[in-house]
Amino acid sequence: MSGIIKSEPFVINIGPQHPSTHGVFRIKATVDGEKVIDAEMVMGYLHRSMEKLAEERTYTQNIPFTDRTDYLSSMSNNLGYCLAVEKLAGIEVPPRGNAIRVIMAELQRLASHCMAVGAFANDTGAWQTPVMWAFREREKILDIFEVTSGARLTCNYMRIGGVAFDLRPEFEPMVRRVLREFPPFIDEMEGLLSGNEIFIARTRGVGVLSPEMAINSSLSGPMLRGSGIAWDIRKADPYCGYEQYDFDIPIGYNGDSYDRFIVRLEEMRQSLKIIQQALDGLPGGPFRTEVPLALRPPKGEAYARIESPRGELGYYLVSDESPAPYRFHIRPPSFINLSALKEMTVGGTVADAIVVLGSIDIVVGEIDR
Amino acid sequence: MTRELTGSEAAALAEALVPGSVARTSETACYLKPEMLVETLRALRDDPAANLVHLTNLCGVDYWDHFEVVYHIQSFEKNHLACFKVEAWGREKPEVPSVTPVYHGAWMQECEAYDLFGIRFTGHPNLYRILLWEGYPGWPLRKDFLAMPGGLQPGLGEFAGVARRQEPPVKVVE
Amino acid sequence: MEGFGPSLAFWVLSALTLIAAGGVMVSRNLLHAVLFLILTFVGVAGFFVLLSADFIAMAQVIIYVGAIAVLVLFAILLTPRSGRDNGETRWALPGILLAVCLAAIFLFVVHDTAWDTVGDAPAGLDARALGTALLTTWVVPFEIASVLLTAALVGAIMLTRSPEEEAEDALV
Amino acid sequence: MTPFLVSDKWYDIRDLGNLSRAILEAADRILPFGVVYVLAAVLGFVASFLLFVLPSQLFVGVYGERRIIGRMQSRLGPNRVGPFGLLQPIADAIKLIQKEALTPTQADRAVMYVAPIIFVMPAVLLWAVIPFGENMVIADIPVSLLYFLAVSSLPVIATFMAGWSANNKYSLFGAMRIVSMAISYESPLVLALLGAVVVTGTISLSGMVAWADEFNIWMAFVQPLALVIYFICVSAELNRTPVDIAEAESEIVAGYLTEYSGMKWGLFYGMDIGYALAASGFAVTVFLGGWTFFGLEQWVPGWLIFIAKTHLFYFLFIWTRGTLPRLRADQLMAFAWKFLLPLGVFNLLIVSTERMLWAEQDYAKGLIYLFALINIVLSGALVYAWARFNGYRPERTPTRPRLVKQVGGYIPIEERP
Repeated sequence: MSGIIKSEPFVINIGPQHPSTHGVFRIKATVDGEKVIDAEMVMGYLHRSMEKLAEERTYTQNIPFTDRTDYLSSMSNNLGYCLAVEKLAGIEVPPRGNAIRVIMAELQRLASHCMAVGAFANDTGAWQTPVMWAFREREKILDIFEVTSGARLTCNYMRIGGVAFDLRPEFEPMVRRVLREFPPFIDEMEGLLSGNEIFIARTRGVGVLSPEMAINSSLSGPMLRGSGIAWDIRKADPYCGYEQYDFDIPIGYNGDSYDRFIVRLEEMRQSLKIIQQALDGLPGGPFRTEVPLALRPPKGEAYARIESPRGELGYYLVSDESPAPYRFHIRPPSFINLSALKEMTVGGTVADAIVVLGSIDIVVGEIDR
Repeated sequence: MTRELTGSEAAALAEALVPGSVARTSETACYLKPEMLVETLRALRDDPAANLVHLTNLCGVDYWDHFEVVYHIQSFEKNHLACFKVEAWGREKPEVPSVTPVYHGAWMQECEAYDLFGIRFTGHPNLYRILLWEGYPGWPLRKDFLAMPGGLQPGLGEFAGVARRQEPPVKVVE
Repeated sequence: MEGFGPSLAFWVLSALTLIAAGGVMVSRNLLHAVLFLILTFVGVAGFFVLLSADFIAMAQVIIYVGAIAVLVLFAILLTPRSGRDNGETRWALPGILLAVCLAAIFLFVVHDTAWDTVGDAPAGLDARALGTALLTTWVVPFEIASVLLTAALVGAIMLTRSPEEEAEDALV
Repeated sequence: MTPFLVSDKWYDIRDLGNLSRAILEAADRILPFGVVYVLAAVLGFVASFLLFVLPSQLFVGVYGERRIIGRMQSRLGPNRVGPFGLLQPIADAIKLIQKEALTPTQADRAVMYVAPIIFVMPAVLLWAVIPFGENMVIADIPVSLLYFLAVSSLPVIATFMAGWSANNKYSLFGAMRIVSMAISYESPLVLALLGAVVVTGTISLSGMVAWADEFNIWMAFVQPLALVIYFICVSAELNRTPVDIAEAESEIVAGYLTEYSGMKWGLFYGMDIGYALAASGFAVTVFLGGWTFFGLEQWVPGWLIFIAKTHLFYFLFIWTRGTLPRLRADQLMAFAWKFLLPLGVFNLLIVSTERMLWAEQDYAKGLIYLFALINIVLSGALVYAWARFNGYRPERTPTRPRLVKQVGGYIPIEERP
């Protein structure tokens, strides 16, 4: 038909205000009929210049900023920043602090993947049901965060040298409840979506990313693992004592949206495994090394990274012996995961572009910072 | 555990593949010559021993008299991470060759560095201000952007027991 | 056609159909013309109902409104030239000539026909009788009607072709 | 032939048709000729609006659907306004009426204003031919099945007008999708219904109910495939969720509704539910025996049975909406042309053959049960065989990802289990 019927390409703005951009993000798509022939990203609607602001505040004062970058996984962001400062200043964290950090980071991964999986199913057109189910489970984790840190979303819980507060007595039963109730939920989601013919038809073969392209585009996290590359910073460059825990890295087959989805589901199972081990072997002792309020790390630079739910979250800090970082740079996973968006969307339809965007799992606060 | 290559180790790798590409080394980083940057990185990416395939992080740093562009590149198979740096002198129009032909993932990070530091990446396919709008006055992450007279930093001066930053080594053109 | 209700319905439908038909001619916007055309079709279907020809009326709506008009709308959406207005073309003069000829024929027919009032609808209109009628007595008109749909489809595609493509085809 | 009235008593409450008939006949004696038809039409319109459109749209659609979907999504649904939130639809309506109905500057104002009106009319008109009890049909015309098809093709025009006139690209996408969908799904829909027509030998909906009553079997058993095709096609035409590509909210925001607000939007929203209910009523009449229930209608008013069946069928729409993701536009078109249409043709072929055999046996009552059995088996076999023929194979790839212990580079896909 395409040879006979001629249509004019026109530009359609997916975003900034669009139900599927999960924030203020815009794809300027040139479409020919329903087919996307060019896609250009427009971002920066949420730019707050955090990197500049951080240069004016002390190292401890900067921790709340990191909450606000990736607001769906504030614990991980806190952790990455604190690790960078500890690496810069050479601070050791006590074992209890490390174990608490691991539990928190993995709980955060569960919460974030709940959101990612639910919102992705919503983008494929499942009318709100998966996202509501995912929210129901996420609530339980947010309750744990509230009990522990006093906040649900922007926790501000990690500190340089450990964590802010010790665990409360309610904490362990709540986590045990999550450990008990999560596996049935994951199985349920898997049964609801992974085997659903329509879901497979919508996601399989959509937004295929070859392993070469995935590596060359600097992708990380589930995007990279979906393409069949075994890479996880928790295994490759263990921090906070991840080397003591036994877990597997799930990797996909051919790097389409479906693979990224099942990788996220499996990562939730592995996270539960890690939480179980960390909770069983939770050491006693202090939870924080005392550090001066106006910390002055020695001159130098440090790049520390963690495996955040969206991929490699790196913090590059340069110190000039003043109490504020000389340079504070975030390597945001969702920003860099977008660099292959054009390659993935061009050639598909508009509906496919939405599915691809959902499978990247962007958080606009992190893209724009 | 990822092995973080020291500056001299990274320099040895680079020097073995492209002789004369290293300008100097520091403890953590290897400074490459800008004119040989793309060639060196391509060689490092394709060489099985170096195998630096994944450009993890790219960012700019303002050191008052010069800019540095920092590249953190890692290998999946060897599990090591190397830090390369390139210096760009001059505040008016700092220029660094773009590594987009080697690492496709660099294009957005280079756009960001251009947007916030004003470092021009020559050879970039589409260098535009990715976060701010076209025509935004100035480059926000430069140290002299909205600086107070006398090098006073807003905010920090009011923090108890904190000394002011040192005077900039280069006189800032207001 | 007796009694107050049917008379009223006839005049209302006449006005509607004529105004809509006029709208097809005078509206400059191609899409408005099609929408007026749909209204005309619906009005004509109303006439069939008044004549107790329920089946024809329903067929009129299904085929003309449900299929042909939708096809034309589809073609308009796909055509790059849908923005053009429905203004003067070089076909205006032949069109007027054709219309005058057609009007003359119609007037002739109207004048010569003995206008009997139509009786009630055939009592037992069931599917079997209809099918038998369509596939034995009226098989030729029935097939011609299906050709009409094909013609509409082809016409819809032709509408979307650009002049360059037409020139390419002419060379072949 | 069934008797004209269930009983001669106009106050027999089993059948509302008696009452209205008595009123109209009394009026016919007083009023001049013809006026009673106008009166009947007005009464029918008002009655069907009050009886079906208003309560269905407000309570079954807005309240019931939201409560049931809320249940499916493990939340409560509306429960604040009035007892159990029952007054929520009224609160919504008041809110929508108060809202400003915006019209974009560059929009085609006239078409944009007319579109919701054109959308509402057929939703009410559809109820004219559906029998919701013995003799309880507003217009018992002999071609009521065709009437239903004709009237239900009108909302496509209205939604197209809405999408095109708004001068919004998302709306234009919605308009384009709905027009292509109407072209694609009309043919399998008509083919499926043709099967029912061939078996019953009538194109009157009352005749179909009478047939089901006479042979004590539902058309759904005689032609399960036709019911499935009808359900899929009508979901597509009505933009229900698994196939709601014309107003896909996650892709093209709300399609043709993007620029509508206030009560103009409310009309579209409410009438969407009205159409779904009308389609359910039609399906019940054609496929599920209408107001009969194997003799139960002797004891219970027929319209009660009909309403119960309609709402149970409507539950299917709610269910699919609450559970399934959406198909892509091209997949949907391919499904219609490559799958549903050939299946409809096969189904028609089988049904016609059976009808011929049946006619030779002088329409023996027992034979239809045999045909029903054969058709149920054949339908499954046909769907399976045609899917195989089209190259469809169920997914064999494991839905679990591979698990590795060690990091490293790319791990090639070995033999899949």
